[in-house]
Amino acid sequence: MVKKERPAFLKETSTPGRRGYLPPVSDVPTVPTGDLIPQPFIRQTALTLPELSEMEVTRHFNALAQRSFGVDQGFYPLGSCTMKYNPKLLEDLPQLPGFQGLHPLQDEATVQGALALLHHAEEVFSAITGMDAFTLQPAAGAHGELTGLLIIKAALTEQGESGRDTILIPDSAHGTNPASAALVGFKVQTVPTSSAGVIEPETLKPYLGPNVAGLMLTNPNTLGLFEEKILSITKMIHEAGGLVYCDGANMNAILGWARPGDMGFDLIHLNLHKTFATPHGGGGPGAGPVGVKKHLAKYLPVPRIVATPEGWRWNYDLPHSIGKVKGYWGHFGVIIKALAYIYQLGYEGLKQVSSDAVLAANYLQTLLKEVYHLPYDTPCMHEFVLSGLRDKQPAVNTLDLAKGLIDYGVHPPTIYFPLIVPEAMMIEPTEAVTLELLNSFVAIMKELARLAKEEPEALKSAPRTTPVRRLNEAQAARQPVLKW
Amino acid sequence: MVKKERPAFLKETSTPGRRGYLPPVSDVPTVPTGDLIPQPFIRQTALTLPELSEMEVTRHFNALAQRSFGVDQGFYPLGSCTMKYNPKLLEDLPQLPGFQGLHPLQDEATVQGALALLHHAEEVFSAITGMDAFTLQPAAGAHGELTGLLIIKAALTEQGESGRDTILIPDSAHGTNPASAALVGFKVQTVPTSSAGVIEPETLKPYLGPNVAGLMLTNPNTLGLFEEKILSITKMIHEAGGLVYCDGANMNAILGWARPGDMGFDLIHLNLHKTFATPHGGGGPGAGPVGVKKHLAKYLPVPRIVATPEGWRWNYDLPHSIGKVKGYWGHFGVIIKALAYIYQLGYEGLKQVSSDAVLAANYLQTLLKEVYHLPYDTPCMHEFVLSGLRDKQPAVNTLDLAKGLIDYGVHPPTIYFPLIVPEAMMIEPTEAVTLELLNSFVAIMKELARLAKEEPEALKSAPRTTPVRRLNEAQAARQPVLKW
Amino acid sequence: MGHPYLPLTAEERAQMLKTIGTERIEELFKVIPSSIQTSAVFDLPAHNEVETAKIFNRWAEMNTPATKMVSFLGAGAYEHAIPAAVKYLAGQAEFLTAYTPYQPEMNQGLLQAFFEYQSLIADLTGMDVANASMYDGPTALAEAVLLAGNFTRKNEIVVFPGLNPEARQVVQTYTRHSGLKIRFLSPADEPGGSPLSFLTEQTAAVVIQNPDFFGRLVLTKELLSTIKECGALSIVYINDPTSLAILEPPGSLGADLVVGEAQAFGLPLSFGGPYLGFLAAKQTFLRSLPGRLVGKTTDLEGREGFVLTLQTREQHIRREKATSNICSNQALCALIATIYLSLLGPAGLQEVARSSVRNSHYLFSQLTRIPSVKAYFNTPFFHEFAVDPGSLPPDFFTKMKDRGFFPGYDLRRYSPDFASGLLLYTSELRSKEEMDNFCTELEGCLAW
Amino acid sequence: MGHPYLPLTAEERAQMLKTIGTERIEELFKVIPSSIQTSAVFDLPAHNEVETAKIFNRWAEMNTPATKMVSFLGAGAYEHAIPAAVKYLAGQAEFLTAYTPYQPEMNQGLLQAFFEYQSLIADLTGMDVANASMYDGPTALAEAVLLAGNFTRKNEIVVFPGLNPEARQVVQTYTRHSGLKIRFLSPADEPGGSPLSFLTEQTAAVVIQNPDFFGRLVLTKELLSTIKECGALSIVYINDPTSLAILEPPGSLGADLVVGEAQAFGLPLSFGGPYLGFLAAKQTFLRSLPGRLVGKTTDLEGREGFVLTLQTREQHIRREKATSNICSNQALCALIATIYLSLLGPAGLQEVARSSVRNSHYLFSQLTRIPSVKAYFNTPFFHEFAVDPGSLPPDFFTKMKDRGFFPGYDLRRYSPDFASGLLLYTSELRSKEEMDNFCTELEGCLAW
Ligand SMILES: Cc1ncc(COP(=O)(O)O)c(C=O)c1O
Ligand SMILES: Cc1ncc(COP(=O)(O)O)c(C=O)c1O
Repeated sequence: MVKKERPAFLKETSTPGRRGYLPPVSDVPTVPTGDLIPQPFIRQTALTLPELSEMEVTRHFNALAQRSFGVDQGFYPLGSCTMKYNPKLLEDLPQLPGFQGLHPLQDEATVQGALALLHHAEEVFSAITGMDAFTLQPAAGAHGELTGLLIIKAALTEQGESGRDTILIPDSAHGTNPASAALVGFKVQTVPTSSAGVIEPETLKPYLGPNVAGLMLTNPNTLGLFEEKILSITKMIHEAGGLVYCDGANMNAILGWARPGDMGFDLIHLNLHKTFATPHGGGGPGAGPVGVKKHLAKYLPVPRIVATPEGWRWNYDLPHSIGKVKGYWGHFGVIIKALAYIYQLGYEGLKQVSSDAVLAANYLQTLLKEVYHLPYDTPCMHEFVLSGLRDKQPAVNTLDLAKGLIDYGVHPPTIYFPLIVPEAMMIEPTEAVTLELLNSFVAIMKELARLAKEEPEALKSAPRTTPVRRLNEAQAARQPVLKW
Repeated sequence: MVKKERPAFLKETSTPGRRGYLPPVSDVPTVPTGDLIPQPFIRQTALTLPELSEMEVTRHFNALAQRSFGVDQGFYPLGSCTMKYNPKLLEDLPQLPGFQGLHPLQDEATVQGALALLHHAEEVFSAITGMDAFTLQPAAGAHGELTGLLIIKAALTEQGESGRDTILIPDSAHGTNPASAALVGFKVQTVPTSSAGVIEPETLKPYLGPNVAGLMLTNPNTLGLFEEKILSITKMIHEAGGLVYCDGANMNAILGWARPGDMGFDLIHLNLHKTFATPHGGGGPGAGPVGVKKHLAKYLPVPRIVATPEGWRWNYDLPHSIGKVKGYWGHFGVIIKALAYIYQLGYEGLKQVSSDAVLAANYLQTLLKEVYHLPYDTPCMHEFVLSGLRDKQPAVNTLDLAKGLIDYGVHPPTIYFPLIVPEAMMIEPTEAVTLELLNSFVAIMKELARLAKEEPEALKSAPRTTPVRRLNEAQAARQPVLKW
Repeated sequence: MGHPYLPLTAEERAQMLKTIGTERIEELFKVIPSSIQTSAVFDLPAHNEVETAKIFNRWAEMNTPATKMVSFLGAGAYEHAIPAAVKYLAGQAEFLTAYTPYQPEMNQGLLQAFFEYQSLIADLTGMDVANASMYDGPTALAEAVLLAGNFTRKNEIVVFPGLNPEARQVVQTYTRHSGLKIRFLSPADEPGGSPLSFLTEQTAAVVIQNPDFFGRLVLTKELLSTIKECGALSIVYINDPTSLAILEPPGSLGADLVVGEAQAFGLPLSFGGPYLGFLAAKQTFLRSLPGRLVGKTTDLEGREGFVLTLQTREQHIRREKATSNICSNQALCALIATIYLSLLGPAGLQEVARSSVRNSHYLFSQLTRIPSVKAYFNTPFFHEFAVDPGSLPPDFFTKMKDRGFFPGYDLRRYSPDFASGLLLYTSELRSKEEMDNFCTELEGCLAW
Repeated sequence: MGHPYLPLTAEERAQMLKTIGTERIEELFKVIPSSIQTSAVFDLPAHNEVETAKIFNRWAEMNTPATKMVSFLGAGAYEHAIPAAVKYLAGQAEFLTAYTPYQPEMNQGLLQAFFEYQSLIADLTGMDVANASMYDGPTALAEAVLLAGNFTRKNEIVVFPGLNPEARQVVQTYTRHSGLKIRFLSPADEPGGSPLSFLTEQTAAVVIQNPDFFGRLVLTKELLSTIKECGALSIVYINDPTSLAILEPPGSLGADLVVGEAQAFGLPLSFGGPYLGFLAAKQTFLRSLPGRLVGKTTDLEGREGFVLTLQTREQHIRREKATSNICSNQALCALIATIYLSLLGPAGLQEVARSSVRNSHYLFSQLTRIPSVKAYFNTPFFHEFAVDPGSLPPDFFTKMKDRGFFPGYDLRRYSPDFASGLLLYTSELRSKEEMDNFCTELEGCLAW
C-alpha cells in the first residue's frame, strides 16, 4: 500500500499552532528575551519551520522509510561499498548512557572507560592491518585519505623532500583518491592498469622520479583483484623515495589473510562502515581511522591517547603532528559499533568473513560470466566487475539492467565504475549471503539477459514497481530545485 | 517494492547448521546432559526449529512488517478500539533496566520504586474514574470484565444473595460482556436498545427481579451514545438489589467530563491500550485494570499494595478477595506506559483528549450522514455507527466499502458490529486527527459512495493495492490449516 | 498551547464546530447530566517529556533489578539471554501500532507471524494445533481446565503436586463458579502413594507441571497412558519451554493439552508482565479452543494468504456461548517469541537448555557439599531445585543482596511446610565463578 | 559452528567451491604472496553477544556522563532535550541500513528527507541553498574557507576572534598546503581596534562565529556590509543553530556562506561524534559547493521525485578537479536534525533558545554576585558566557564533580591568556534550583 504520490512535504502539512514537542521551559524569574538580547540581533525574518504533531511527524518519516531500501530489506551487492549485514547489538551499545551522555570536553578522569575503549580500538585496528599506530579521528574513508596524505606531506617536508609534489594513482582508483590528493595540494599522476587488471611494476617504473611523493593503492583494487606484485611495487616506491598509501576500503577481502602492514604499505585508512558492519545510515556517518607504520606515528593528528600513572590522557604535545582533522576525537559512536563487531568475530571469525566474501564473489563471477562479459577473467577477491552483456544488445545498457534489477527487489550493483571498464557493473555480495540468495540473484541476472534480447523495452522502461519511474536527472541538473 | 508472494516461511528458508544467535555457554566442568537428565525424559522427537542467520531473521520480519499496517502508517478509525497515536516516549520507559530487569518475586525492599509506581497508578485511575480502589492485575478488557463479575459474584454471595444468577446486558454490548458473564457462571439476559440507541429505564424495568445480579453497561455505549438516563438506570439496578458494572472501553469520550463513579457504577474496567495510548501490538498486550467503589474493595484480587512503616508491601491477607486472576501483578510494562501518557496530559489535557475525540466524531458524522445512513441521528460521543449507504446499492455491502477503503490507504472501521445495526460501520476517529485528515477521509468515503453507484465492480473487487486480494475465509474455516 | 498528542488546533476546532452547527464544545457533552459533569474534576498537573522521563527514571532507580545481580530467582519467571535483534524486529511500528488483524489484506505480515508462532509452538510441544496466545501461563492453564470440564462434561480436576503457585491460585479463581472440583495435591500427598490414586470416574483431567515448580522431571509416557486409561484428559503445564529443547515433547508422550508460560522466549522479566501464555492441543479440541486462530487460505487469485479463522468459537460472534471471553491477547509477545525462536534455532535453544541444566546441577553439587544444606527431593531435575539450607539467619536475604546475590525463592512463601527451603534456578547466564562465589558467601551467611 | 553474522554453512561453502571448480578456499587466496599470508595472524578471541555487551557495559560504567550531572559544559558541544520520537523514527531499518541513494527510484524516502533537510537549513539560515551535510562543524568551515579561496582566487582569510578552537585547528590543518594565509585574530587583537582593520585587498573571506566561542553576539548587518565593501566574502560559523530561532539569520544580514555544527539538533553528545556539519550558501556558489545535493525533478510519467544532482562537482566524476573529496557524509545525522526540527517547530525551537538564554543570563547574574567572580566581557551574550572566578583551587573540578556539577569549560585550555577563566553554558534543561545550588557550591569551593 505504498502510495505513488510523494508524501507531502513537512512544510505542506504544517498548520499554525500545532506542536510536536514541548521542551522544558526555564523556571527562572521571567525577563523578556528582548531585555537580554539587544534588538539588532533579534530575528526579524519569519521563522518558517513546519508545525506538526508528533503523530504527523511519525507518519511522515514512516512513509519515507517505506519508500527506502536498506540491507535489511534485501540483497544490496553495491560494489566497493561492502553492504554487509549490520548486527542489531551494535545499535544498543553507543546508546548506553555512559557513552551517549559524554561531553567531548569532560575531564579525562571522568571518561576513563571511553579512553580505554578508544585506545583499545587503535590496538585492534593495528593488529588487523599490521600497522603500528592509529588515529580514530577521520570521519570517513575520504577523510582518512586526506589525513594520510597530510601525513605524507608532513613526513616528506620534514625530510627536506617538499619538492615531491606528485601522487601516483591507478586509473582504477576511487574518485576520492585523486580528490584527496588535490585537496592537500598534490599533483595527481594516473597509472594505467594492466590488461590483467593490476599494476605492473614495469608500467609503474617510468612514473618514478624525484617528484614522486607516493602511491595510493587500493588492495584488492576496485576491480576486485589483489595486486599480486604488491611487494615489488611498495619496494619500488620506497626506493624511489616515496611513501605508499593503502586505500583500505576493500579490507573485507583479506581480513586475517593479509595485512597491508606486511605488504610494505606505510599507511592505510579503514572504512568502518564497510568492513566492520557499522550501518551506512543512508550515506553516513561512517568512520575512516588511519593507521601508520612506526616511522609516521609522530605525524598523526593531535591529540593521541596515552597511558599515564593517573590513567588515560589526551596528549596534545606532538610537535610533528599534522594537527586536527576533525572536531574532537572522531566518530565515537561508530567506533564502538565496529569494535563490538570485531569482538564478536575474533580473528577466526574475521578470517571467515573474508573467506566467505571472496567465495561468494567468485561463485557469482563463475555463474554470471556465462552471460555477462567479464573483462578480467581470473579468480576475484570480494568483488568483480562485469562489462555489460556478453551478447551485447544495442538497445540495452548497464543502466537499464540496473533498473531492471530493482523490479526484482534487488539493489543494483555499482554501475559505471571503475571508469576503465565500459558499462561496468561492480558486484560485491559480501559474506552476508546464503546460497539460495546467490542463486536467485543469478537467476534474475540471467532473466535480465534474456529480457535484454527478447524484450528490451521491458528493461528500458524499468523500474515499474517503484513509487516513481525513471527520473529525469538532466532536468535536475539543468534547473536545480534544491529546496521546497 | 512490496512483493506479491508471501515471504517464505521461516521453516522454508531454514538451512541445517545456520545460526542466528550464540547464547552464553556453561563453563562448569563438562558432564554429558544424559548423565544429568535420565534417558526417559530426553527428547527423542526431532527438534524442528528453523535454522537461520540473524540477517535472514531480520529480513523476514522486516518483510512481514512491510505487509502490516498500524496507526503509525495511517488513519485507523476502527470503532470501539480507540486507535489513537502511541507516543514514542512510552516505549522507552518500560525498557529502563530498573523496570525491565525486575523479577516479579523479588523482595519487596528491592522494588520500592515499582510498587510506588503501581500504587500511584491505582490512585490516578481512581481519580479519573471516580472509583475508590483499583486492581491492576487484569490483562485486558475482557479479563477486567471477568474480574469485575467475580467481584459481583463474591459480593452477592457474601450478602446471601447467591440466588442472583443473571446479568443484564444490552443488545449493543461487546461480545466479551456476555462471554465474561458466562465464564463466571452467570446467565445472560439481553436488554434491547431503544430507538434512540440507549437503554430506557422503562425497557429495563421488566427485567428486574430477584434473580438479577447486575447490569453491565458500556457508557458511552457501542453506538457512541451516552446513556442519558444513567442515573436512573444505576439507581434502578441498585434498588433491585443488583450491582452495576461499567465496561470502560469507551472512556476516551468522557475523560475529565464525566466519571463512571459519579454515575452510580459500582465497578469498571479500563482498557489502557485504548484510552491511554499504549500500543495495541497487533492484538495485545493490553491491560484492563478494574476499579471499584469502597464497598467492593475487599473483594479485589490478592495481593494489594499497602503502605507500611517499612515501605510498600504486598498484602495477601484479604479473606474476602476473589483470589488471583493472573500471574503476578498485571501488565507492568503496559501500566508504565499508560501512566506516562496520563502524566504528560494531566487533567486539562485528558479533558481535551475527549473534547477532541468527540468533536472529530461529530464532524465526521455530520459530513458522512449526507451519503451514509445514520440510524441514530443525534450528536454522538467519540464514535458513531453508520448503516451502509443512504442510497442503498444492492450490489455493494459494508464489506465491499471497507475493502474499498483499504485501497485508499485507510484502515476500515469496525464492521458488522454492533450487531443491532444492519451493515454497521463503526467509526472512531479518536483525537489523533487533523482537519485535513478528516476531510480527506470524508472525500474518500464519498468517492466510495459514488463508486458503489457507478462502478460497483470496483468495490466488489477491492482491495487491489494489497499483497493479497480478498481472501477466502470460508475455505479457511472449512479446512483449517493452522500450521505450516 | 498545542500539545504534541493533540493535533487539532484551536482554529481547526472552531471550524469543525461550525460545520457541526454548534457553538461550543460543551454542547456536544450536554447529554451528560450536569451533576455528573460538575464532579468530574480531579487534580493532575501535566508534565513535559523531560519531566515525565525524570519521574519515571527516579522510580526505576529506586529498584534493584535481578538482571543486575547474580540472581538464582526463577520460580516461574526465568531470566534468559535475549538477543539484541528481538527488540528491533518486534518494535517496528507496523507491528507495534496495529491491532488484531481484522482486515487480513492489510495485515498479512502480522497474520503470517502469528501463523508461524502457532506452527512453532505446535512443533515444539508435539501437538496438532496451537492458538495465537493467551494472557499468561496461569490463565492459559485455567482456560485449559475449563475446556476439559466442558469437553468431557465431568466435574473433577486432579492437579499433581508441584504446580506453580501463581497458576494454582488463578485456576482456583477461574473455576470457583464453574462447578468443577479441583483437587490440588500437595507434595505431602505424594509419599502416600501415586497421585494417580486420586483419579475417579468423574475426573475430567489431570494437570501435571513438567518440570514442576521444584524443577523436578515428572512427565513420562507411562504416566500419561495411565491417565488416559483412567478416562481422563491430560493437561501438561510448562513454565519454561526452553526445556522442550531437550525434553521429549508432551505431545509425543500422549498429552491432550499442553499449556504454559512462554516468557522465557525472549520476554524480559519486567516485574511479571506482560508475559505470554501458550495453548496447544490435539486436533480433537480444535473447535473448543479459546482465543484467536490464524489459518492459511487463498485469495481470489489463488495466492496464499492468512486470516483469523474459526471465529465462531469466539465471543464477538457467539457471545455467552463462546469458548472463552478472550479478545485482546498477547500478540506482540507471541511475535517476540517467534523472533526469539527463529534466532535461537534448534542448536541455540538446546544450548540454552543444556547450559541451564549443567549450571543447575553444578550448583546443586556445590551447595549440597555445604554440611548444613540438604536436598529436598531425590528426583531428577531440570534447571531448578529445592534445598533445605538448615535454618536461615533472619536477615539472610538482605545480607546476600548486599553481597550481590538474589539467592533464589524463599520456599516459606510457597507453603509453611518448608521451614527454610530455597528454590534455586540457574540459566545459561550464570558462570562457574558466580556460582562458586555464591556458595562461599552462602556458607558464610549460614554460619551465623 | 555457525556464526550469526556468517550465513553460509559448511555445506554451502563446499557446494560453491565445487561450482567455482576449486577444492579449497585457500586456492582463491593464492594470489596473495605466502609470506604475507603467514604473517597475517593476530590474537583476538571471539565473544558471544552477552559477553560483548558485558565488556562494553563495563567501559560505559567507567565514565561519568555529563547528562547525569548538572553540567554547564558547552564550548562547542551542546546538550539539549532530545524528543523520544527521534530515535524511533531515525532508527528505522530502511534508513539505517541503506547507503547513499545512488538508485533514486529505490530510495525516494531518503532523498526526500535530505531534500527537506536542505530546505530547513536554507530557511533557518536565510540562505539560498544548503548541501546534504558535512562531517562536522569544523570540517564544514574548513571546506568553506577553501571554497572562498578558490572562488575569489585571493589568498588571505581573516578569522575573527572567538572561533571555536576545534574549528580553528581543523581550518589550520586543512589549509596548510592550500596557499591560503589564515590570520586568526585573538581576543587580544580586539581592543587594538576593529578586526576589520586586518582586511586587505587579498582577503578572500572573513570568518565570524556567532554567537562566538565565548557566547558573544557579534554579527550585525553593518559588519557584513563593511566586509562586502572591502571585497571579501563573509563566512558565518554557527556552533549551536538553535540560536537561529531567535537571532536574525546570517542570510538576512548578508552573509555569503553559513556553516556550522548542528549537533544541537537532536544528536546526543556522544563524546564528540558523530555530529553534523551544515553548509549553506548564496546561489552564486552553487556549482562550487562541496558535498551531496538532492534536487527535485520529475519521472518519465511526470511524477515528482528526487535525485542526487550536480554530481559533476563531485569526486566520483571529477576526481582531482572536484570541489571536495567528501563521499560518505552524515546522512543519518541530517535525518535526525530534520526529525528534530519537525518535532520542535518554530514555537519549540524558540522555547529552547529562549529558555537557554534566560537560564544563562540568570546564572550570569547570580555568579557575578559572588565577590571574586568577574565577567570577562561586557558584551551581549547568548547561552554561554565567560567569567573569571578569581583563582581556582587546584582540585576545583574534582570537588565540583563530587558535588554533582560539571562547572563549565576551563578557559586555560583555550589559551594561557586566561589564568582562571570558566566558560559556562546553560541549556533549557537547567533549572533555577540547580543553578542556585551550583552558585552556592561554587562560592564555597572558591573560598578555599
Ligand atoms: C575504494 C574506495 N575508496 C574510498 C572510498 C571513500 O570512502 P568514504 O565514502 O567513507 O569517504 C570509497 C567509498 O565508496 C571506496 O569505495
Ligand atoms: C466495548 C468493548 N468492551 C470490551 C472490549 C474487550 O477489551 P479487550 O480486547 O481489551 O479484552 C472491547 C474491545 O474491543 C470493547 O470494544
